[in-house]
Amino acid sequence: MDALLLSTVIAIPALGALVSWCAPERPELHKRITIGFSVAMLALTGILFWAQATTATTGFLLRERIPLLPQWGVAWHLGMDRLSATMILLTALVQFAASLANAPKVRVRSYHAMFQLLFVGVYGSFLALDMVFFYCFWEIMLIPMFFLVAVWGGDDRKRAAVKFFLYTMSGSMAMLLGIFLLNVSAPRESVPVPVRMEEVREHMTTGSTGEAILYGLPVMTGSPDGHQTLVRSADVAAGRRMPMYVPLSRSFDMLHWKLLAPWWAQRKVLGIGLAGLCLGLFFVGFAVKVPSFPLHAWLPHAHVQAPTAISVVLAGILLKLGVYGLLRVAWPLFPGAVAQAAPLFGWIGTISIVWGGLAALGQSDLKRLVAYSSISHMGFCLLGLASGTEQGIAGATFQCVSHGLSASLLFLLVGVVYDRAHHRRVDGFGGLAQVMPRFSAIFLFSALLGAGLPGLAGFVGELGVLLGAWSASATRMAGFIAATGVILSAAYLLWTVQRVLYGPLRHSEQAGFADLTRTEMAALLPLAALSLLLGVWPSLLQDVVGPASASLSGHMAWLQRPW
Amino acid sequence: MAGPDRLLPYLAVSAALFALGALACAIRRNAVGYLMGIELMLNAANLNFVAYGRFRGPEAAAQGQVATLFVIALAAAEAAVALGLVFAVFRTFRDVDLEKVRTLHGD
Amino acid sequence: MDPISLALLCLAAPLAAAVVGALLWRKSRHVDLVSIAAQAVGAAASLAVALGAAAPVARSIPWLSFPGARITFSLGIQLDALSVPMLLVVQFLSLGVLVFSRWYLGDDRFYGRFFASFSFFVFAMSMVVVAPGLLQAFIGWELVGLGSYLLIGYWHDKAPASEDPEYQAGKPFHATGVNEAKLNPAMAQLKAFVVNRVGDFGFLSGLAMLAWLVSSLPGFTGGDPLAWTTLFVAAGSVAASKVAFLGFTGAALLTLAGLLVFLGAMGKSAQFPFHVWLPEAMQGPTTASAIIHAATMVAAGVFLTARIYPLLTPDALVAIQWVGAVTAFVAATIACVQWDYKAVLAYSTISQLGYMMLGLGAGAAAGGYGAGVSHLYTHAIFKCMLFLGAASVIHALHGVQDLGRMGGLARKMPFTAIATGIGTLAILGVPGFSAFWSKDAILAAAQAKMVLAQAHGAGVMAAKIPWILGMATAALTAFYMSRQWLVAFVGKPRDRHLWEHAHDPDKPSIAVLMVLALFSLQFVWTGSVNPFASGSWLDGVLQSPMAVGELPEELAHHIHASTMGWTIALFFLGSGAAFWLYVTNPLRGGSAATWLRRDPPTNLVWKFLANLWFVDKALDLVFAEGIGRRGGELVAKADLGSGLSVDGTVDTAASLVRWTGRFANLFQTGRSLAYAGWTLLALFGALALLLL
Amino acid sequence: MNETLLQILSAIPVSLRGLFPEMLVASAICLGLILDWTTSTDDKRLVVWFSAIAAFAGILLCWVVGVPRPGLLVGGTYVPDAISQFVRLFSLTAAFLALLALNGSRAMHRRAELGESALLILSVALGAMLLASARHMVAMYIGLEFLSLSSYGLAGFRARDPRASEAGIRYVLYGAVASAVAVFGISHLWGITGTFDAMDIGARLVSTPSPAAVAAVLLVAAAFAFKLGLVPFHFWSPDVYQGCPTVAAGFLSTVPKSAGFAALLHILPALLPVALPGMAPGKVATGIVAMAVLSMVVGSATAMVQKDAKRLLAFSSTANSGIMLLAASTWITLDAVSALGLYLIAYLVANLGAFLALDILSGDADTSLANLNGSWKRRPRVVAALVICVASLAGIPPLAGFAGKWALLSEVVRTATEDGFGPVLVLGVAVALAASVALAAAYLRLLRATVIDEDTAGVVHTHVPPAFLAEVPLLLCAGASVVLGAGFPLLAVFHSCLVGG
Repeated sequence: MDALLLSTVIAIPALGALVSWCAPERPELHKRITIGFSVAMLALTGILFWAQATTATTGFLLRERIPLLPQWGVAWHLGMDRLSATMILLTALVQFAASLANAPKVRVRSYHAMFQLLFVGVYGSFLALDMVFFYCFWEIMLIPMFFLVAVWGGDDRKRAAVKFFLYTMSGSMAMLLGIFLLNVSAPRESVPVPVRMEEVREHMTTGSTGEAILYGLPVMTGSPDGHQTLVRSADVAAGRRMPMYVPLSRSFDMLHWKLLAPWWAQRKVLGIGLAGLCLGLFFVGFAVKVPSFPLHAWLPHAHVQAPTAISVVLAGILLKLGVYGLLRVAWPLFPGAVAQAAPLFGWIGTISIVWGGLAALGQSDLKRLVAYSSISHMGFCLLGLASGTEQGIAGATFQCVSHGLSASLLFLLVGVVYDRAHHRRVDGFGGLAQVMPRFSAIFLFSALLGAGLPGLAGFVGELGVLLGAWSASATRMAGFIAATGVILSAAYLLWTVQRVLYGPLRHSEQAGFADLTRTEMAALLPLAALSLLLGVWPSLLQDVVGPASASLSGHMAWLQRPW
Repeated sequence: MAGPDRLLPYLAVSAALFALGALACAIRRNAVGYLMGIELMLNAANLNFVAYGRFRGPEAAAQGQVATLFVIALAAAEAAVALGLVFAVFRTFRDVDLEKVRTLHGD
Repeated sequence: MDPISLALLCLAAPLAAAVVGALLWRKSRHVDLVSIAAQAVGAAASLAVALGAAAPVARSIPWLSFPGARITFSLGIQLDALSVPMLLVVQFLSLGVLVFSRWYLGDDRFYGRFFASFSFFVFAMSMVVVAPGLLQAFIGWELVGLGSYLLIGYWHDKAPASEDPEYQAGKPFHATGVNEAKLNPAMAQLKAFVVNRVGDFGFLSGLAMLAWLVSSLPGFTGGDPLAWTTLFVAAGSVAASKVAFLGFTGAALLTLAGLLVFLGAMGKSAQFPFHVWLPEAMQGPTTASAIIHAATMVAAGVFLTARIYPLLTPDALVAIQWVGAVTAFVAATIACVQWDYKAVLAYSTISQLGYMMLGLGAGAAAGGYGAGVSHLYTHAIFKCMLFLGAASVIHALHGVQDLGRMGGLARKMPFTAIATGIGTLAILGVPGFSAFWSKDAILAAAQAKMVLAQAHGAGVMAAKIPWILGMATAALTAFYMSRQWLVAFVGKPRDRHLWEHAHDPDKPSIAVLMVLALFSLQFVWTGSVNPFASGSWLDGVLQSPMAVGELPEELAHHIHASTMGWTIALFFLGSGAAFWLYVTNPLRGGSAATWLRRDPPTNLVWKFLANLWFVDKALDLVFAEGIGRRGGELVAKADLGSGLSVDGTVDTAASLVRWTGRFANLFQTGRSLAYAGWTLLALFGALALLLL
Repeated sequence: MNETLLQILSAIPVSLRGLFPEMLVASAICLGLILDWTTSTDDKRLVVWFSAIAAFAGILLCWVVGVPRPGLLVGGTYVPDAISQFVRLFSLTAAFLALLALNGSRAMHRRAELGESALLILSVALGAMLLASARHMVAMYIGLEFLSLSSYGLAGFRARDPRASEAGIRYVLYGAVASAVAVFGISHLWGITGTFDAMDIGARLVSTPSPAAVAAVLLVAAAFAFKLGLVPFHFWSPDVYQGCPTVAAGFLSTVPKSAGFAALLHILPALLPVALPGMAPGKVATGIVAMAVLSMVVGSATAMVQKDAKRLLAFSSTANSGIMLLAASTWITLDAVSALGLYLIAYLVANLGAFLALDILSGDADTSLANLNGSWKRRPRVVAALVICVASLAGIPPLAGFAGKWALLSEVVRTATEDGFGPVLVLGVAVALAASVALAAAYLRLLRATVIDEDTAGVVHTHVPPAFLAEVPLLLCAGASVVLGAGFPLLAVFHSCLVGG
């Protein structure tokens, strides 16, 4: 029944891009098209998420694999597990909100086509399980994003767009080299590699003769060199402990690459440890997107210059791709190297938190302030991942979602005032609470969400990250310092609230500002409601992604154990 | 067997010719002079062919001389094209001073 | 209904009222009735809980779980000797204050919003009180912070004091220790929240640390590592364990964790040097201040400290006692020179909170636990009453808070004068009034600790100085509280016009005042009319959660007697001084206002105190202006500025490439000769390289 | 039909059968010349059509003949193999596209030289084919000269156009030096080894190593380096591209490359083992990598600072040659050669497409970036095609350029990690990746001018009715750039051909 369902997820935005490209140059028509498609995506991803969340399996609910270049082991391989399901649902939410935001009035055809094309890359990256296609989708985002910023952005848009492009592409090039190195270091003909029993139990399927099959590979037992016998899935389900192996050979299959983790750990290339080298390369590639200090300098430019909707997408989704990449690729493949580099990563995260927070305090432009707050918040994700503990990883995942919501809210709100005042200077406002009560309420709400107030989603992520950081000796000190982030975030966000919303009405012309329109409410309220819901009842999400985090931390712990 | 029976002098001469030709190509502002430099270099090659052939026995000699003929022919063709372009340049620039023909250059 | 669901009602009713209020306050003023009704329900429920309370009961539901780590944090309700009375106090005081506020706020422009925010606060506060574990405590903790934020910023559209003519007029009488440009509700709410966040940084870290310590214990078999029960049981084995952090290990680690959590308590309970936010918080509605910044929320810090008492090692207690003592003393000295009616009360609150910490810090062995907690309850009531009195005074004088323009109000507003008088006597610890029982217990505990220290021959100084500071504070308290009452209510009116229109509040409000006054009397608490009788019907409630050896009977009696002597003497000293200075003198001619400025004893001391020990200024300079503004700008520049910034460095790298290109471009001269020359040169160079 | 054709062909002596395509094109050129003389200036398009058809016929013929069996032709002078077959198809396709474009090009509108230019394009293709299948050194030299001379003509044939004639003369003077150097080297190689057979030379040199041979090899290599526009033999390319007609520039930036690499691949196996007596092959590879790195760095960095679109593309082609040279340095594994083939095709369609787009967009004005501003308003379809081609050049998936880059670099990395001389090559790949970032920066300037910037005042664009005919080859290129994104299977095809041939 679910044949090519995931391909459909990617195909719909592509179709949308095509439709927008062909439709006549009429703004309102295009807006309707875009909204229509985003609603469709919302429905589809919602169903998928619900299906995934309500199944017992913690593995992949849906997987499609069409071999394309067998001799290179390249395949059209998509898969949705709990992590991907969460991410694509978040994407659809943000896409919906962004499609409601004010869109440019010039060159609308191209704008909306590019907008949709961007999401082809996003959904693709979240679903791809083949390294070639993962990289392709990752790169596809570049061109539309470049044009979206460079054509419809602010005054300094071109420089910002180029900066974004070059930063991201440099990262991608590092990742590409990593991919090459891994591919050529993989075993040329199949070798048995030990596999974790829990992994088998979570992800196995049963073959025709009752043998256990993991990611399309037969699971064997026996000594790696001696004779091998097939493992029966019943035994695994029954929990019989035995050494298990899967035969692995050269391919671009991300799942096989994960299983190859013990192999990577032992390889050397040019005298350097392969795992360490590739972890470095992949980390650069993903850290640019996250973005973490010191690779973040593109973000303030891009955010400030991009049109509202694009800032929302950028902060709400594209930054999450970096974390997703670390979760999906870097961490599973090189657990040993990650464990060794954990203090470094932890401190990078903490520095991002503190640096971003302080920089946000020093901003006079609302959008740039929010941009720096993003850097600060995403630092928590890196810290949590660095800890390698379940709490940390779960926290990081949760933080992705909550920051997706809070950043989208804040950027939409900044867009709202910009539409009315045509400037974004913090000192150019004051006392808006008297003229725009609804706006002010949601603004305060979003600020508190960003400041990690308990009862809102922002708190859960930070809590998980801090718990995780404290439980791992490598990141304990970093976690201690990172907690100052709660002071900084409260300071810069509520200080902004105080300067923009409160005090006497400083600028008489602002007395005439209209409060939020229906459309704006429609964009804002779902996000706000969801972040409240997730804050009060975090299990809604945690029970979905929790097992995934547990499995990843288990995987990492297993591989650091000598075998 | 006329002439000295040692190869090296011929090679030395051809090397000298080649060097002179190269030098001409680096300093002759006049396009025609430049082309002459190229002719020198080509003839250095021809001299090699003949000389090597002379000292490598009969069938080698034949090979060398044939090669020489080819080179001469191609040199002629090259010169023809080159002079044609020189004329074209002269028609537009009223000059064949290479230092004066430089509307195309990096900015 | 079973106690749990009753307690749940105490949370649910205010929350429902808050939601309704938040949605409807613009449309209708009657949300006040909703809040009051809900509060009545809550109060009734809490009473039922208190009456039905037998053995401690607890119930909780999972909230956030990490299956792999076998950790499940849960929320719920725990009713025991500590939480039930506190719940009672919170719910009933809130009811009274809500009733009072209807009159006080009258026809304010934000009328409805007050009640919505207030109900939300009550919900959050109750959540802290009934918390079954540290995590829920923290959640409620932050939410009461939000409630306080909303209520401090109630009049968020006010301009800073520097632009407020009325403030400028009364300026000479005001403390000069604060930056007027930053003195408005909007700024005050921000300051309150951020300062509290500094404490909460400690709380959160301590929380995470404890979660780590407990869940990493071999004995941990899953569940909520932060539930009180688990936590207190684990504390011992943590102290014994070998885990280390920053070189701390075992008991030292536990001390660190306890102090980190206590940092949060310091923020909420405005302990020195976190006290700076509380006086500015007085810009909220006075009735809000009565409940939040006097009775309950600020006491939450004390409550939390009492809660985690089993976690606190002796070392931690020493630190706590010192913090309390210093806070009590500093605040009391500042209160002596305040001319703003509410400011005096604010500093007295800080000082009293310091007392409570001083008591708790004395340790269970010295009876400090019971003393601190009992003072928490008594103080909550009389301080709430004092603030309501302040509310009626300020309302009567049309918003004037300047003591310098009051005087002789007793004749115009007798009920207020009586209530406030009782409150004052109570806070002074006059026999027969509530604090005589609780405050003396604290001082006794301090003394007892000193005695014990002498017995052990260790840390005598560490125990003596807090006791001395406590005694000094008692004298100062007597001085400034009497001064306030005398200046405001007796003597000649200094501003006749204001005085003419002064009047008591309406009947319900008076009733509230009277009930509170009743509960400020000692026998209500001790159960006997003889003020000197020891023991109280609350003693059972006030047992420390840890079994400890009590002091020998006669020693305890001796200490009690001596303390009593001291306090009574100090009362006469302080109040006498106040009477002499502020009642007798003015009657000898001279315009009161003129010389009231020249505050005795000497101008220098006055300046120092009026500048609030320069603490506010220093903190503002270092943190708000320094780290906040300058630091922010600096980092912003270091990040995006041109040149040696993060961004600039990358640009420089890029421009290096560009310069390479420019250089290579220099060879594209369009000169055929040069091209051939360069090429041949390269060629011959390569040849040479190979051949030679 | 093939059968009958083959029967006809079988009449021709076996030893020539492998050269049918060359012969076809050659005869087409002769007929074309006659046709050109007999047609008036107004219907020179006839000649263009004729040449285009000839090119297409040549392509078909190549298909029919198929990959030539290995066998000596003309007494071992020519040995057509898979590589030369590739070059045939490559250059004839390029010629076909270029000729179509030439027909629609406004720059060439109603020009007397239209016919000659068409024939020159054909003969450049022929030269490439000859060079690619030559094995006798002199034949190789002839092919080189054939290619070069017609290129000079193509660059400078536009008489009364000062820029064109200057481009022509710069090209010819510089090229003449290169070929003179080459033939001098050949003479020495022959003298030392006594054979003209590229395959033999290696063997002979092994028996009698001599430093002079080193010099000779270097001199021969210089000529190919010149054709590939590698640093330091690249000086001519920006000036020539800028000066000569845009379509011709596009053609010249691709076809000679394929031939040059073919020749390089033919002589490298023979020469490399002995190029440096007593040295490990790694050292030679190091030398080649050094040249490649130099080309990538200089090319990409210089492309970043150009103000003229064609100069920009010229430097980018230098950088691309550098990247391709990496493949040559991997000791000619068959996979590397296949990857190189894919890269070349991708480069052909993308680069030619970019030039064709520029030809349409710049109209009568020159191709300075400023003149291209606001193109998106005038010719959206063309700009869209340009964006695709440029993105493909920048190696953005899922376009052809990406496939080529992926195939080539991953193959290089594989060789690097599995064979001895790894670090150098990995360094080369790292530089290649860095260079592609710099190149992307350069291409972005092109996109910025055409897609983003508004029309700059002052530049007058004579608006002509958009000739769809001119866009056809461009759209073909763009389409190919998209389709070839899935071009990986071609690698297998090439590989099997190489094994068979």
